Amino acid sequence: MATIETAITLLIFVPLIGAIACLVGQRKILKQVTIMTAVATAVISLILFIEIAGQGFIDTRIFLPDDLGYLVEIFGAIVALTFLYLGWRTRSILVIAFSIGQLAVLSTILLTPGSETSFFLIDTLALIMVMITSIIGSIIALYSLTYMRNDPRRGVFLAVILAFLGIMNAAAISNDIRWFDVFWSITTLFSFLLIGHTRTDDARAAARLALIINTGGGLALLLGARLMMHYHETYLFTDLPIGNMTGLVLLPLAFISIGAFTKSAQLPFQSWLLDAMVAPTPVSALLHSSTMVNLGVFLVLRITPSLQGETFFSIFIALIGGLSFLITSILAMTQSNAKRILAYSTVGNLGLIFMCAGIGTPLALAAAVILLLYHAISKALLFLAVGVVQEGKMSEDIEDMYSLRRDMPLVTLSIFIGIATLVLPPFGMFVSKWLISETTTTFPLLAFLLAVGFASMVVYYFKWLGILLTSFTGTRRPLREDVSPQSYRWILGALSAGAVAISALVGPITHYLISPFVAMEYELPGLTESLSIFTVEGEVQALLILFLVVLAILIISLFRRRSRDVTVPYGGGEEVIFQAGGSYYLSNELVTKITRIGNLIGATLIVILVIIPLIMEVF
Amino acid sequence: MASSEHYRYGKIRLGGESLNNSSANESHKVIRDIAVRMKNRGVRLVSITGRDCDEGNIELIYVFDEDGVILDHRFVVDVERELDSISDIYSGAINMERENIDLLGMKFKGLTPGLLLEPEKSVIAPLRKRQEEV
Amino acid sequence: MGLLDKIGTKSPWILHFDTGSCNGCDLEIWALLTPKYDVERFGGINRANPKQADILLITGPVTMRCEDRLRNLYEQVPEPKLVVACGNCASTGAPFHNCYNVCQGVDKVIPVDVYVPGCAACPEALIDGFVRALSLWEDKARRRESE
Amino acid sequence: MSMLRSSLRNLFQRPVTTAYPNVQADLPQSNRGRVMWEMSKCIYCRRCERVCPTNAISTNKEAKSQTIVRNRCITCNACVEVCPTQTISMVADYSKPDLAPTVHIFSANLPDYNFRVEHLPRGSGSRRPDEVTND
Amino acid sequence: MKRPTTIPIGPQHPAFLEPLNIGLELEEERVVGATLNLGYNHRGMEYALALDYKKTQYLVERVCGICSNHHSAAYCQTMEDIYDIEVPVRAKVIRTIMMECQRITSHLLALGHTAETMGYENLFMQCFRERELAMRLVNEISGNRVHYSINVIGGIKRDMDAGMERHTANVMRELRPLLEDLRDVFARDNTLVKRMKDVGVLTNEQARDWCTVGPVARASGLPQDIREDGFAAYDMIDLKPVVRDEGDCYARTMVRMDECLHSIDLIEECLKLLDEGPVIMTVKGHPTGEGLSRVEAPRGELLYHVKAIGGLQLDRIKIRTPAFLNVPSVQAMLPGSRLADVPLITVSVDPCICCTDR
Amino acid sequence: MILSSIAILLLGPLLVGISMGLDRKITARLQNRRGPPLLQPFYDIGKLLSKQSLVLSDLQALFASFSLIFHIIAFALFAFGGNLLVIFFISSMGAIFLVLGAYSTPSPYSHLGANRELLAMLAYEPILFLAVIAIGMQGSFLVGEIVPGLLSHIPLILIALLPVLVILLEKSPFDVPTAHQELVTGPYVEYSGPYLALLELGHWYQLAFVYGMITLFIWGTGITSDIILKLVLAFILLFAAILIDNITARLTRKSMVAFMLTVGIGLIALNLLILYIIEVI
Ligand code: SF4
Ligand code: SF4
Ligand code: SF4
Ligand code: SF4
Ligand code: SF4
Ligand code: SF4
Ligand code: SF4
Ligand code: SF4
Repeated sequence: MATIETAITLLIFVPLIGAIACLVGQRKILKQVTIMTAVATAVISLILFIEIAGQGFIDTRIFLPDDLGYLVEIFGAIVALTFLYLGWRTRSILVIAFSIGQLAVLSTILLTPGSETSFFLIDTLALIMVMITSIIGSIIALYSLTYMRNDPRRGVFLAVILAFLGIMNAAAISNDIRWFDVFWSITTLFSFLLIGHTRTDDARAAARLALIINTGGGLALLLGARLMMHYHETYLFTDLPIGNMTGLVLLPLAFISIGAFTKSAQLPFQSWLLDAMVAPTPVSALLHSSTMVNLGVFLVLRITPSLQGETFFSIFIALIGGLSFLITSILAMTQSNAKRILAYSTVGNLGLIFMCAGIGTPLALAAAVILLLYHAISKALLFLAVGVVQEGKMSEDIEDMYSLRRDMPLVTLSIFIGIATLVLPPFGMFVSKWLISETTTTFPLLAFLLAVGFASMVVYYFKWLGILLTSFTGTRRPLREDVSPQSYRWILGALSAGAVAISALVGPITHYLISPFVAMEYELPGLTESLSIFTVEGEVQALLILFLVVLAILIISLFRRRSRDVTVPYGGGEEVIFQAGGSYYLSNELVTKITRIGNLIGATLIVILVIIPLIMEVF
Repeated sequence: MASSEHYRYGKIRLGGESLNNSSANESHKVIRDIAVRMKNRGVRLVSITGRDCDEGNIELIYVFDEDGVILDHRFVVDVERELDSISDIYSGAINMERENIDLLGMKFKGLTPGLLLEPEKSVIAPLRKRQEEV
Repeated sequence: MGLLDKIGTKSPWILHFDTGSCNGCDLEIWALLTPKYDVERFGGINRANPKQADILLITGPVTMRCEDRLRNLYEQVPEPKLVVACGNCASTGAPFHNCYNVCQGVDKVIPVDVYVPGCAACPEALIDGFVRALSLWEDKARRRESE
Repeated sequence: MSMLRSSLRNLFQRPVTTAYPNVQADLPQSNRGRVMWEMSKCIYCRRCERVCPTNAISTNKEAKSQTIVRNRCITCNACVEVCPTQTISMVADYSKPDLAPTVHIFSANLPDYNFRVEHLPRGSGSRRPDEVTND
Repeated sequence: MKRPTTIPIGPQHPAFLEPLNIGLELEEERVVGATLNLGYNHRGMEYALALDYKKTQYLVERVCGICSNHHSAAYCQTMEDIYDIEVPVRAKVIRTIMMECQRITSHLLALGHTAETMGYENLFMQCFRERELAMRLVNEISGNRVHYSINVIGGIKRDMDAGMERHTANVMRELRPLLEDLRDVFARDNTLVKRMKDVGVLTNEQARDWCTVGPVARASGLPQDIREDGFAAYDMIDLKPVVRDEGDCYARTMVRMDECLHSIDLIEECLKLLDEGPVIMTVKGHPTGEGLSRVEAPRGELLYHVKAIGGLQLDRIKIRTPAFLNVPSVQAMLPGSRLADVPLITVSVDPCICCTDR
Repeated sequence: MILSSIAILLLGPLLVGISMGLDRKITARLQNRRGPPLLQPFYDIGKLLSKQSLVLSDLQALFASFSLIFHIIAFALFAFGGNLLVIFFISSMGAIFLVLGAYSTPSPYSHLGANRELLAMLAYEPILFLAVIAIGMQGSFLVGEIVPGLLSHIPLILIALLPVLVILLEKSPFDVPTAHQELVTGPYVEYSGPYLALLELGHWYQLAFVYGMITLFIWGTGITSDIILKLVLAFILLFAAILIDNITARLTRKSMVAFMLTVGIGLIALNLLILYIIEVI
């Protein structure tokens, strides 16, 4: 027990200390500090994992002293005041309004303290979040060390990144919504700082938008917290009643969900995340794809058990998620900027998780957690790879990546692995895709959203991959030396290896990590059976392998016996000077139109989400 | 102006304005005016025929068709001279002029050779009468 | 492999390229694709793609501009490949023997296997040429093996 | 929808496809297919040689022969018309493909309408027939 | 950032019978730039044909195998103009019959080809199946399927006998319902109409500007049919030019379809005009003078301009073919169209490169 | 056991090959021609295997093999009663590798073809996916456990599968990716000889899966009647596809996607709605 507590404390404070060191320390020590902090955080999280695994993945609770509650509220107030200041600085009435609202709600929360002792909860979901933050986050921190090497304000940047890791870890284990809210708000602040880091006009505007939407979300979350106290008389997620709620008691959950939607940039709040792509790539990788935005889905996953049995309400959460997935998948096809494509796909994947949470069956929940985990690592990999391309080619546009295979083989391989793990069977994401699809039989309307969404996903990923793999040189010429810095190669290599490894381990991971979480919520055992792939009947596996071996021999012999001769591309007899452009299918006007329609439906759904409890109450 | 006669089967009297006098090389200047006038009248451009008439001169025959009536304008010009193109007046004229560039080695302003002949392989100006053939 | 080569003769895919003909023979080649003559009886389809063609039906005396293009296409065809010069102008350039811009026959540019006479070569002659060319297939394949 | 009707009608109809080469080619009697010489009539006036637009014919008075490159003849019928002695006639047939351009040599030493078959060397298509016979 | 895709279409391409090249620039499968490259089929015939005016009457058919007969007819007309002779009526009528037969074969080819570019393989096959009837007929009349070699200076060299006249009438009777069926399909088939309507519009203004002729011009509302001038036997029969004014691929296709049917009318009329009489008159001496003559080939006005200077060799023979004017007009139609429509638009002007390039 | 398994794995493409031969024969007859022999598709494959290997890039060859392997796995899983969803996803990977292979060459035709192939996938995958979901809703996703009754419950879905078949068989009006007269053969342009054979075989296995899915809709009482009914149903759909091919022109990519995503999905939605209403009543 003690090990776990120590590890957790360290996971929160080591990054924070590292951050302070970065801020106050000399420029020279930046590198050492960052590396040490990052490695330490990663190692501690591994120790934590081993410890918990050793204990058989049972939940751990770390109780906190009661008076800390007030401290947290005050801390929250300070953050809200900061927002107020920032609202004034950025001339944003909305931010000012939201932060004043936050202050008001905070004060009422102060007046109605919770009855029980609050505690940190480390269940497998929290563990997964902590692992993602600590390991992927650390890797990204190391990456930023190289990426930001020429930035004069590198110290601040690294400090914020490191501090963010600590805060994220803290948020992941918070069981008390008041605590959770404070960490949540801090991540909003950090995100504002990091998006605006480059201080260009675009960056400022994007940071301001992010601030507006996220402070609004923060307000919704606080409102939810206050109402939770009002209706359920608790601030603890674990104390929420499980299932069979109806009427106004759902209202706090509605507000909490809205908060989650803003953080995870679901429709109609997605614009901040897309604009945030102007931030340096590590920021996109860390905050806007693999960790911070996960807070939203994490929050909803925390409250889903309470929604059991109340399909009419939770289905709207699923619908918002499904809609976000569909619309962003379609829009991602129309983009040529790689980071924007990834941003859209992030929103879409988070949407899928929301959808699962909304469906709320055990299978769906398992799918959601699998998705959370695998998406984080693959997306981080993709973002980092794009960052390297951006450095090498001075462009993030996929059309500038023709034949990247020749110029940057390793990066191309990383992107290939990233996409493969996101889409191809038998990798991890595929399993969740499969489970999600199966769960939609309970609510076929969602299957329609998925059908088009999945197909679009295939289109935009493989269109891009195809461009990377185009060969200009014929086949015999050696690939060029990869020019990217050594550190990038290590990082991309490690992440790729990690992505493949955990994909291969999808079975055990599901069994040990995800089933317990789902089982805890549902007290259902036999989930693992349906998850073992390819074991429809025992022989199939053997047979397949046999067949593949025969085939492989056949193909190899085919390749061997005849030397392959290289020819020229077909051009009707003319010599081909290859120049291809991408395909984006929809005009800009249509993109705007679809976005607008999506936003409209999303907003309507959200309004309905709030109204439903009221209506239920009336009838 | 050009003399003309109605087209009855197979019988067209050619012999429009033939400006092959001493000021021949200047005469082609009017072609743009003629083309504009024709275009405004809705007259169709039928053909621009070139014919080598020895001594480095080319006879250019602009053939128009006004409601079935053939109008022809003839100019005798020096091969070496760069001529005005009427391809901005009749878009269809561009290939007719380029054809003359290729086959007779003429020059038109703003037009390039290579419509029909393959550079570096084909005979240059094949329709020009060569000394030994005359 | 012998079996596969034998099978090959049952599936000759066509590439038709006009290198400056008068269209007469091209039309007759198209007539081969259509109900009356239907070369698909022999498994022949107009693939129109050198990469996937086995038998090249070339028409025309090869104009200067087509010369390199013809060579380009020929080189894209995987072995074993058969070339049929369809019509008089493709075999000897005859109808255009006084023309200044032609190479006078396909065999000046690429090796030709079968020469189909006629101006225009009538569909029956083209079918004969086609079948004749197929009879050379196994020979060609064997020669390739031994190389 | 009339395409649907005609397609279905086709399905139950006999295909119009000929069975050629398993059956005889179905050529009209009037077909201009191949020029043939009845050499016993020839007076070697060379009119046919001169009139031929593609130089397919070469007349050899000494050898008493008429040589025709099948792959040059465009079956225009001009030689048939110009021949003063009706030596030449057109038959409703067509020249057969071969592995090289085909040359037929009619000679007074052979029975009428009979000919010797020779081939132009490949790649020599543009050469005139008289050059060939000299080989 | 959106870069254009460049793609060379042709010279060898399944959609085209002949070698022409269009350098396309595409954005999103939409054409933003199209350069038409010709010259793949330039043999130099104007030079070769001027060498011997007698041999030319046969060789001139090799300018184009689709409208070979129109070429030899136009050439012979020009020469007759220079000789200043009038050919016998029967020769004129038979020339007209052959020209109209060839128009049917040519238009059916164009129609089939149009269907083929839209992937309508069955319709392509049907067009060619019906075309075989006409091909058989011309083979029976002239002795060759493609190059009839029937026109000579002074008339025609192969007469039709009574049996052949009856046979021709029969074939026409057989052909008419078949073509009417085809017309039905072209006019009404949903997918076809959807593909052709409002695609590749050539406005009346553009049609004039690009000097287009024949069906292309007539589909754009230019009532221009050289047959109205009454060469050959056209002044003796009731000609009704087909004119439409949409200017799109549909209009061009329908003009050809209707002309096919009209050709049957004309042939039937001609058959009635066939009186006994000579079909050829002899000409004496080498020609001297300048002649210009036009015929309406399937693709439009075909113009021959000959300058003869006495002797076998001609001073200049100028062949202004219809495709030479029509083909470049695709440059006006392609920009803004979809890639899928490029073959359709190109084929809808009935490109004939062998006569464009000569 | 292993022998019989291999036999089943070979039987699938064998039947598909014969169906392709039948397709060409019927098409020819609809066009009033004689057409090729029934075994023509096998001759084609044999011929392709015997040709020289010409490639533009090594990846091309690799991806062709991947495509085949994924299609085989998909069909194998199907033949042994696997999970339809998994089979669907794996089968779509086969199609993806075809696209990647096409993209890996510096050829504009190939690239445009690949773009269009992706778009075709965008058009037909949702239908297939929804069909799989709808089948799953009737009981089980496991092929081995699917019970009779699909045809009476979800007949409209069978109809929605018809345009999918049309796309997969590369028939007009939806032969957009391979559009012969536009893109020569689209994504296949740069493939020749043995590699084309690999892709073609992969395509057969893909079709085997789709035909297999179609046969799930009907069940006979005994094994013989079962097989006969299944073959008849597959043939009816094939014949419908051929007929459609022969009475339509090719439409554009936009109309293909629009049609599939409205009419195709609409049919499925309608069917599910009816089922739902019946259930509620
Ligand atoms: S013989 Fe010459 S003109 Fe005729 S099809 Fe062959 S190549 Fe073309
Ligand atoms: S579909 Fe292709 S192969 Fe078949 S006839 Fe048309 S162009 Fe030729
Ligand atoms: S052989 Fe004759 S018909 Fe054939 S393409 Fe050549 S010139 Fe034309
Ligand atoms: S053509 Fe006249 S001159 Fe010459 S050989 Fe014959 S008969 Fe004598
Ligand atoms: S009349 Fe005829 S054969 Fe005699 S020289 Fe003149 S062209 Fe030659
Ligand atoms: S038919 Fe014509 S081409 Fe043939 S040999 Fe006689 S004159 Fe020459
Ligand atoms: S024209 Fe007649 S007679 Fe004179 S050489 Fe020729 S075949 Fe003999
Ligand atoms: S335009 Fe060309 S193809 Fe058409 S009829 Fe005239 S010569 Fe023949």
